[in-house]
Amino acid sequence: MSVPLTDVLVVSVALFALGLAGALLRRNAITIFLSIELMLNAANLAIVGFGAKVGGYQGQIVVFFAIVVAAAEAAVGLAIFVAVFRHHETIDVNKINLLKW
Amino acid sequence: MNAARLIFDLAGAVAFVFAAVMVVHRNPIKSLLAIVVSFFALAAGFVLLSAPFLAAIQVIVYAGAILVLFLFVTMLLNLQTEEETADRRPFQKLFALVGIVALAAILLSDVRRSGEITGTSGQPPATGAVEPLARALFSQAALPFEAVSVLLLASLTGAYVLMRRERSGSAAP
Amino acid sequence: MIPLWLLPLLPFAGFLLCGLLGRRLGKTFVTVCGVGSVALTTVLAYARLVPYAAGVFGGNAAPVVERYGSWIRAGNVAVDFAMRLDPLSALMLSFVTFVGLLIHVYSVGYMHAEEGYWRYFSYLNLFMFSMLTLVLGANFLILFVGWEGVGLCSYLLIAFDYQKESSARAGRKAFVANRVGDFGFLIGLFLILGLFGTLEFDRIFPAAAAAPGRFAPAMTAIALCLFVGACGKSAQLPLYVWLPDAMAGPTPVSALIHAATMVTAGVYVVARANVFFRLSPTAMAVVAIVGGATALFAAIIGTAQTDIKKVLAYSTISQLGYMFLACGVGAFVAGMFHVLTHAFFKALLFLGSGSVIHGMGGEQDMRRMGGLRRALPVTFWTFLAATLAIAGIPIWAGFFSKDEILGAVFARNPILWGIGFLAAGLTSFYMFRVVYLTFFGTFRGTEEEKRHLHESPPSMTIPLVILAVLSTAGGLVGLPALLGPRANLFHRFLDPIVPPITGGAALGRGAQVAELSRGTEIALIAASVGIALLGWIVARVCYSGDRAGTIPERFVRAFPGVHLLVSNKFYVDELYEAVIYRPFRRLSRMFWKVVDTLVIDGLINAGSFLVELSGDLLRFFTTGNVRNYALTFLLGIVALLAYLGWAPR
Amino acid sequence: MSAADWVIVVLRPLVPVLGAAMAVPVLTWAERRGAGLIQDRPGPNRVGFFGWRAFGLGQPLADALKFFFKEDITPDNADAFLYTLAPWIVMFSALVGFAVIPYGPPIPIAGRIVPLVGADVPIGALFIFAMTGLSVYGIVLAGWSSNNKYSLMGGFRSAAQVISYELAMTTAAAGVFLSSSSLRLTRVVEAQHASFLRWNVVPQFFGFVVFTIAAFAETNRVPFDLAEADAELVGGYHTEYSAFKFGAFFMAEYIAMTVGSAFIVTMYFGGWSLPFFHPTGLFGGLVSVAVFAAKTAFFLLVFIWVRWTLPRFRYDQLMRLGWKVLLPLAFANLLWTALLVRSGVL
Amino acid sequence: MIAIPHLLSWLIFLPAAGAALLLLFPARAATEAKTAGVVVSLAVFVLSLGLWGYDPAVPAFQFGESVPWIPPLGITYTVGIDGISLLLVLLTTLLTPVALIFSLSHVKENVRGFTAAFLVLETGMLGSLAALDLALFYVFWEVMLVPMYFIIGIWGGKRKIYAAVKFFLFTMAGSLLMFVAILYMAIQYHRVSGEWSFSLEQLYPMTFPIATQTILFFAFAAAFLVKVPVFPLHTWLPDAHTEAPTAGSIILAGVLLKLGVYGYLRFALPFFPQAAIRFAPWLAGLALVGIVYGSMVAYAQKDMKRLVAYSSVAHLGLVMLGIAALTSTSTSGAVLQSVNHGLSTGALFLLVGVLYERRHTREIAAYGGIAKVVPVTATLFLIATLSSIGLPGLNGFVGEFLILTGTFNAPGVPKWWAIVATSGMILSAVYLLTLVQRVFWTPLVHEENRSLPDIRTSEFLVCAALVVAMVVIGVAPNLFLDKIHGSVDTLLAFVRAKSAAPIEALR
Repeated sequence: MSVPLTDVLVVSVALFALGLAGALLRRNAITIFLSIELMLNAANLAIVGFGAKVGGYQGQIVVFFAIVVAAAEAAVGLAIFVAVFRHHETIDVNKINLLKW
Repeated sequence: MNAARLIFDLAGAVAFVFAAVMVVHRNPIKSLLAIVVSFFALAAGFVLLSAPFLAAIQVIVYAGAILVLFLFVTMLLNLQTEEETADRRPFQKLFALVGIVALAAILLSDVRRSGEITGTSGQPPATGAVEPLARALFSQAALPFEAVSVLLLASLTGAYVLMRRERSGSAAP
Repeated sequence: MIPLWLLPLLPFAGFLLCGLLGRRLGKTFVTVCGVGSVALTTVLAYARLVPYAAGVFGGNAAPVVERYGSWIRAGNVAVDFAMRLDPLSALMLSFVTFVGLLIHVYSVGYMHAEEGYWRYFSYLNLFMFSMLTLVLGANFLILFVGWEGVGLCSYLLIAFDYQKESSARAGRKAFVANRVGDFGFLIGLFLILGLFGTLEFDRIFPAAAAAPGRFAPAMTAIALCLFVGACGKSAQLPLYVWLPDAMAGPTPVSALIHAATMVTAGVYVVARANVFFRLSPTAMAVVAIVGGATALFAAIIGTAQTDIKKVLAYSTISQLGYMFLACGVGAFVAGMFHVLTHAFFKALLFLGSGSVIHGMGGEQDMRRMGGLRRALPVTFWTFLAATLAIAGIPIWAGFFSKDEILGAVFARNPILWGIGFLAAGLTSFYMFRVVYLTFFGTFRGTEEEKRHLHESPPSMTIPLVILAVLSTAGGLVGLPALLGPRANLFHRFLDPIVPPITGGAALGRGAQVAELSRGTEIALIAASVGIALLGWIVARVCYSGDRAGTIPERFVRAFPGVHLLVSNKFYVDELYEAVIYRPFRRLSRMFWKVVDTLVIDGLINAGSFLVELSGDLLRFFTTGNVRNYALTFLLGIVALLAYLGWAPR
Repeated sequence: MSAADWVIVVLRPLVPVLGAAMAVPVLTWAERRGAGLIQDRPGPNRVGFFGWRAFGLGQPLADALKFFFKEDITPDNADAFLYTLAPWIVMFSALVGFAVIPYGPPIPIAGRIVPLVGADVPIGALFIFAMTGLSVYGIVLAGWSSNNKYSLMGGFRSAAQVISYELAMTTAAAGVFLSSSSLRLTRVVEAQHASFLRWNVVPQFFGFVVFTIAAFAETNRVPFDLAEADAELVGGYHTEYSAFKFGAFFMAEYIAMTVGSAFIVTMYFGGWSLPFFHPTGLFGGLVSVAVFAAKTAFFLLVFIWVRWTLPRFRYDQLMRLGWKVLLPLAFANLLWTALLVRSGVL
Repeated sequence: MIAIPHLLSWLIFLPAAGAALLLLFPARAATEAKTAGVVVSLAVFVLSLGLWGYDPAVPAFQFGESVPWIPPLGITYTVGIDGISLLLVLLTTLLTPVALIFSLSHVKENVRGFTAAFLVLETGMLGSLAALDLALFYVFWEVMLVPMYFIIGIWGGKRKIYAAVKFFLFTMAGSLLMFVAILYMAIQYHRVSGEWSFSLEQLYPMTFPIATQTILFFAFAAAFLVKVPVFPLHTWLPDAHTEAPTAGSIILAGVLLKLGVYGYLRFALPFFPQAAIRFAPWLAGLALVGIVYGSMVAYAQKDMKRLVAYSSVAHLGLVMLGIAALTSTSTSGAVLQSVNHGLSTGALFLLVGVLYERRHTREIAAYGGIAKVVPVTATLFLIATLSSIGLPGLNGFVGEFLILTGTFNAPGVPKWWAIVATSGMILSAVYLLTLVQRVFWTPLVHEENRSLPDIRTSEFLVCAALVVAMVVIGVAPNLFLDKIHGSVDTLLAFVRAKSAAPIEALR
C-alpha cells in the first residue's frame, strides 16, 4: 500500500506553480517570501516522493538539509525585510527598487 | 485505489487549496495561517511517503519556527491588508501567467515519464524507522551536516547584524 | 715612454676637477687645473712625439697601436679601447695640444671677468680630452667618441652664455647639424663593420688597400657616408650653416674649436680614410666639388660681412673647403698641410679679433672700429701676419700650403683650379678688408669706447705673438717640390699615411699627385701670388685712404640685388627654415594633434563611448524590481527546460 | 476490519483525551484549594450540591456554567475570524498531544491485543513537540487579532518564550532518546521498565530538571506566565477574551498541564510501568493505567504547588535562564548521557 | 660571491612581505611607512646584487627554484633568471628604491598605501621577470597591473582617472588575449602529452601549425607590444606618464615598458618562431614608425612629461627594431638598451619631477633660463639627456650602436631599416636639446622661477646613482653584455633551430 509517484509529482507541480504565481504576482514581500517557501516545499515533496520510489534515505536527507537551509534563509531574509522596512516604511516590492541603477 | 493514496491525494488537495488561499489572500496574517495549514497537509503527505521524521521536522521547524518567525515579523511591521495599487508594469502579470502555465505544462508533461524511475537494487525501501535515517545522516552526510550547522551560525550572525539598530554616533553600516 | 691614454685623460681629470670643485675653489684653482692639465698634456705629448717623429724621418713610420682591452663585445661587434700613433695622428696631436695650450692661456686673460669661468675651463678641458681621443683613436668607434665629444663641447661652449636666446639656439643648431653629419658617419661605420667585421684602422685599411677589387664596390657608399660626417663637422656645403652662428661662443672657443682643431676633424677623417676615398673616384669627385664650391661660396659671403668674427667664420669655411678640395684631388698631404698652417693663422686671426673685441668692450661690428693699430699695436702686427699668411703672400705659411693645393688641383682639373684660384683672390680681399676696416682709418666707435680702448694683457698677447711667429714661419716645413725632393719635410713625414694601393692602379690613380713641369708650377705660383696681391690692392683701394668706402657704396648702388643676396648669405638659413624646420614643426604638430589625439585616441574613445552607450541602453532593463528579475529568471528556466525537453537525447 | 476494530481504533486516542478533558474541572478545584492550602485560607468551599458543600467541589461546575452563559464579546476592529480561531488552536494543540502517549501496556480485549496508546507512531515524541509548538499560533494570533496592545505584547512574549524553551526542552529530551535509542514513546517506556535505576530521572537528573522547567514555560505557567502577566499586561493575550472563548484558553491551559505531566512521566519516570511489576491480562493493564494516572497526578500537583510558591520572572531573567542556563545544561546532559551510553552503562 | 639560498624567492616576496607589514602600520604613520618602504626596497636591491653571481658561461636559467603550486593543473612555482632577465631584475631593484626615496619628500596623502603599492608592484615586476611558468608569469603580470592602476588613479594628476582607466584597459585587453593563448597552449600540451603543464621547459619545444602559431603569436604580441608600447598602441603611455606621480612614471618608463620587451623575447619569440619571423618585418615597420613618429610628436609637446613619454615611444621603437632584426648583436643591444632607457628616462622623469614638485607645472613654457637658478638639476638633466640621445661614453650609445649595426648588417634585413632608425639619433637630439634649451636656457622670464630651490640631497643622491650607472654602462658595457650575450645567443639558436627554415629564408 503505497502512494504512486505521479500523484506526488502532480501535487508538487501544482504547489510549485502556485508558489511561482505568488512570487511573481504579489507585491507584499512577506507573501512573496512565503510563496518561495511554498515552492521550496513543493520541491521537497517531489524529492521525498522520488526518494520513496528509489528507496534508501538520500531523498529525506536532502530534504532535511533543504529545510535547514530554508530556516537560515528565512532568518536572514526576514531580517533584511525589517531593515528595509525601517528605511522605506514599506516592503511593497514595487516601491522598493534598491537594485535600480 | 489504496487508502494511502486516497489520504495522500486528500492531503495534497488540502495543501493545494490552502496554498491557493495563501497566494490570493490580501491579508498577510491570513495567508500565513493558510500556508501553515498547507504545510501540515504536506507533513501528512510525508508520513504517507514513509518519511515521518521529515513530517515532524516539517511541522516543528517550518510551522513551529520559520513561520512563527514570519508571523512575528509580519506583526512587528504591522502589515495591513495590501491595497490594490495600479501596477506600473502591465506586462508583468501577463508574462508571469504565460511563463507559469508553460512551466507547469512542461513539468506535467515530464510527470508522465515518472514511471521510468524504479527502485535501485541494494537500496532498502525507506521504512518509517528513524534509526537508519539517523545513521545515514551522521555517516555519509556528516560533512554537509556540519556545513549546514556553520551556515546556520552564519545566518544567525547575519540576521543579528541586520536587525541591530545602529547606535547614534557610531559609524555602523 | 708615455702611454697614449694618459694624454686625453689629463685634460679629462682637469675637466672633472674644474667641473666638480671649480665653483667652490675659485678661479686660481680653475686656472691651475684647467691650464695646467693641458700644459702637462702638451709637454708629455711632445715628449712622445719628438722621438716618434725622429723615427719617422729615420724611415720607420710604422704606426704604434696601444690596446687597453675591449670596450664593446657583443655578437659580431668587438671594439677595443685602443690608441694609435702614426704620422697623421702625430701631426694632429702636435698642433692640437700646442694651439690648445696657447688658447687656454689666452682664455685666462680673456675670460677673467666671467663668473662662469670654472664652467668655461671645464668645458675647454673636456674638449681637449675629446679632441685628443678623436685624433688618437685607433678605431672608428673610439674616434667617434671623440667626434661626438667635440661636438658636445662645441655645443656647450657655443651656448656658454646660455642666457642669450641666440647663443642657446646657435648651440642647438650646431649640435643638430653635427648630428646630421654623424648620421652619415654612423651609416659609414655600419657599412665598414659589415664589410670588414671590425673598425680597427690597422685592420681595415690594409685589407682595403690589399684587395681593392673586392672592396671597391662598397667604397663609394662608405666614403660618401664618412664624407657626410666630415661635412657636418667641418662645416661644408650644405651643412655649414651652424658655423657662422657658432661665433656666438666666446672668441677663444671660436679660435680653438671652430677654427684650429675641431672643424678640421672632418679633413682628418677623410685623410685617415684616404684608402677608401682613393678606391672610389666618384667619392673623390664629390669631395673635390663640394670642397671647391664651399671655398668659393663662403669666400663670396665673407666679402660682405660686417661682423669681424662672421668674416673669420666664413673664411674658415672657405679654407676648410680648400682642404677638402685638396683631398678631393688626392692631395691629402697638401690638405693636411693646409690644416696645419690654417690652424696657426686662423687661430691667430680669431685670437686677434678677440683681442680687438676685448679692447672694444664686446663690440664686433667693424663699421664701428677703425684706426686701432695705434691702440693695439701687438694685436695689429700679429693680425697682419696672420692676414698675410691666409692671403697666401709668399714666405708666410698659408702661401705654401695653398699654393701646393692649387698646384695639385690644377694637375687634376683646371676648372676646379679656377674656382680655388678665384676663392684665393676673394680671400685676400676680404681679409685685407678686415685689416683696413679695423686697424686703419679713423675710429668710428663712441667716445666712451674710445676711452675704454686698451691693449690686451700679456696672457693674451703672448699667445698672439707665438702664433704669429708660427704662421709666419710655419710654412717652411713644407717647401714646394721644386726646391728639391727632400725639401718638403712635411711630405716626407706624412707620405706614409697615403699607402700605395696594390693592384687596381686605375682606382688608385687619385693617390699620386700628378707631376707638373717646373714651368707650369712656377706659373701657377706666380698666378696665385698675383691674385693674392690683387685682392690686397683692391681692398686697399676700397677701404683705405681718404676715399675709403666710396667704391663699395657705388658697387652696392650699381648692383643692389647682388649685395643684398651676398650680405644675407644667399638666404640659406631662411631657405632651410622654410624647407626643413617649418615643415618639420608643422608635421610634428599634425602628427600629435591629428594622428595621435584625433585618430588613435579617437578610436579608443569611440570604443569606450560604444560601451557606455550600450550600458545606457541595457540600463533600462535593470528596473530594480525584484519581480521583473524573477520573471526573467522564470522565462529563462522555461526556455532552458523547453530546450532540454525537446532537444534530441 | 470489523466494527469492533473501528471502535477500538477510535477509542484508543479518545480515552486519554477525554480523560484529560474530564480532569480539567477537578484540576481547577484542586488548584484553588491548593492555593488556599498554601496561602493558609479556605479557598472555594461554598458551592455544593443541594446544601452539601462537598469542599466546594461544585465550584468548577458553576464556573463552567458561567463560561457558557456569559456574553461572548468580540471587540471592534478585532479580526473576528482569527479572534475566534485562536483559542481553538490552543485547545487542539493541547489535546492532540495525548494521542501518542502510552498510558498502559497492551491489554487483551475481545480477543485482541490492544496497545494502550492513541497511535504508536515512530516519532511520537517529536509529534508532541510539534503540537506544543503549534500552540504558539493560538496565543500569538489571539494577541494580535484582539487588536489590543497588551494582548499583542502577551502574544509576542509567549511566542518568544515558547520558541526559546522548546530548544532546551528538545535538547534535554534528546538525552532520553539517546538512552532508549528511539523516538517511539512506547519504546521509551519499555527502556525504563527494568529497574528504578533505569528511570531516566536517575542517570539524567539534570535533563529531567531542564525538561520540567521547560515544560512549565511551554504551558505558560507561573513562574513563566509572562504572556498573561496580569500585573503588567492586564491579562496578556486573553485580555479581551470572555465567555466560552476564554473558557477554551482556560481549559487548554489545564489540558496542556496534563499533557506536560504525562510527558514528563513518560520520559523520566517510566510511564505506566513499575519495576518488578509485570502486568498481565486486563487487570494488570488497568493497574498500569492507574499507576500512570497517579504519576501524572503527582506532577499536576507539582505544577500547582510551584504556581503558588514562586514569583514571576522578569522577561530578561526568563531569557537568560532559557538560553544561558537551561540550554547549556541540556547539552551537558546530552554529553553525559552519550558517555553513559558509550560506556555501556545504559 | 656568497650564494644565498632561495635568493630569487626572497627577492620576489620580500617586497610583498614589506607591503603586508606596512598595512600593520597606523595610517597616520607616514614617515615610518616611507622609511620602512625605502629600507625594504634597499634591502631587496642589496640582495639582488647577489644575482651578479650569474655565470654567463652557462647560458641556462640559474638561481632556479621549482615547487608545485597547483598540482592538478601542473602549475608550478618555477623561477629562474638568465642573462636577459638578470639586468632587468637589477634595474627593477635599483629603480624601486630610487622612486621611493624620491617620493619621500613629495607624496603627502596616504603615504602608507603609496609605499605598499610600490612594494607590491616590485613583487609583481620581479615575479614576472623571474617566472618560468606561464601561469605564474600571468599571475605576476596582472599583479603588476593593479598597484600601478592605483598609483596613477589615486596619486595622479588632474586627469588621473582617465589616464588610469586607459592604462588599465589597454594593458588588460592585451593580457587577456595572452591569457587565452596561454590556456590554449596548456590544453594543447595536455592533448599531446596527456599531462598538464605550464612550465616553459615543457612548453618551449611545442610547435604549432603556422596558422595557429600566427593567432597565438598575435595574442602574445598584443599583450607585450601594448606594454612596450609599439606605435599605434602607444597612446595610453603619454596620459599614464603625465598623470602618474613622478615615482610612478619612473617605474612605468623604467621597468614596466621593458617587461613588454622582455615578454616578447622570453615568450612570443621562442614559442612561435615562424610567426615571429614572418611578422618581424611588420614589427620592424611599426618600430620604425614609432621611432620617427614618436620623436616628432615628442618635439611638438608642450608638457615636459609628455615629451619624455613620447621619447620613450621612440626609444623603445629602436629596441623592438633590434629584436625584430633577430641578430645576436642587435638583440643583445636591445636588451642592454632597454636597461639604458630605464636609467636615462628614469632620470629624466625624476628630474622633471624635481622641477614639478617645486613649481607644480609641467608646462615647458612656464620655465626657461632656470639653469642659473638650479645649476645642479640642470647639469644632471643635461647628462640624462645626453645619455638618452646616445652620446658615446654614456650608456645610451652602446645600446643604440649595437642595435643599429646589428640591424644594418643583419642578413636579409633591408638596409633602410637601420638607416631610418639612425635618423632617430638626429631627431632625439632635436627634441631633447630643444627641451633643455626651452627649460634651462634662454633668458629667465618668469619671476616665480627666480626663487626655485635646487635639488634636494636625497633627490641628488638617487639621481647621482643613476648617472653613475649610466657612465659605468657607457664605459664598461662588457660587464653587462657578457652576461646578456650568452643567453641571447642560446635564445636565437633555439629560435633558429625551432623554426624549420633558417630565418633568412622565411623573410
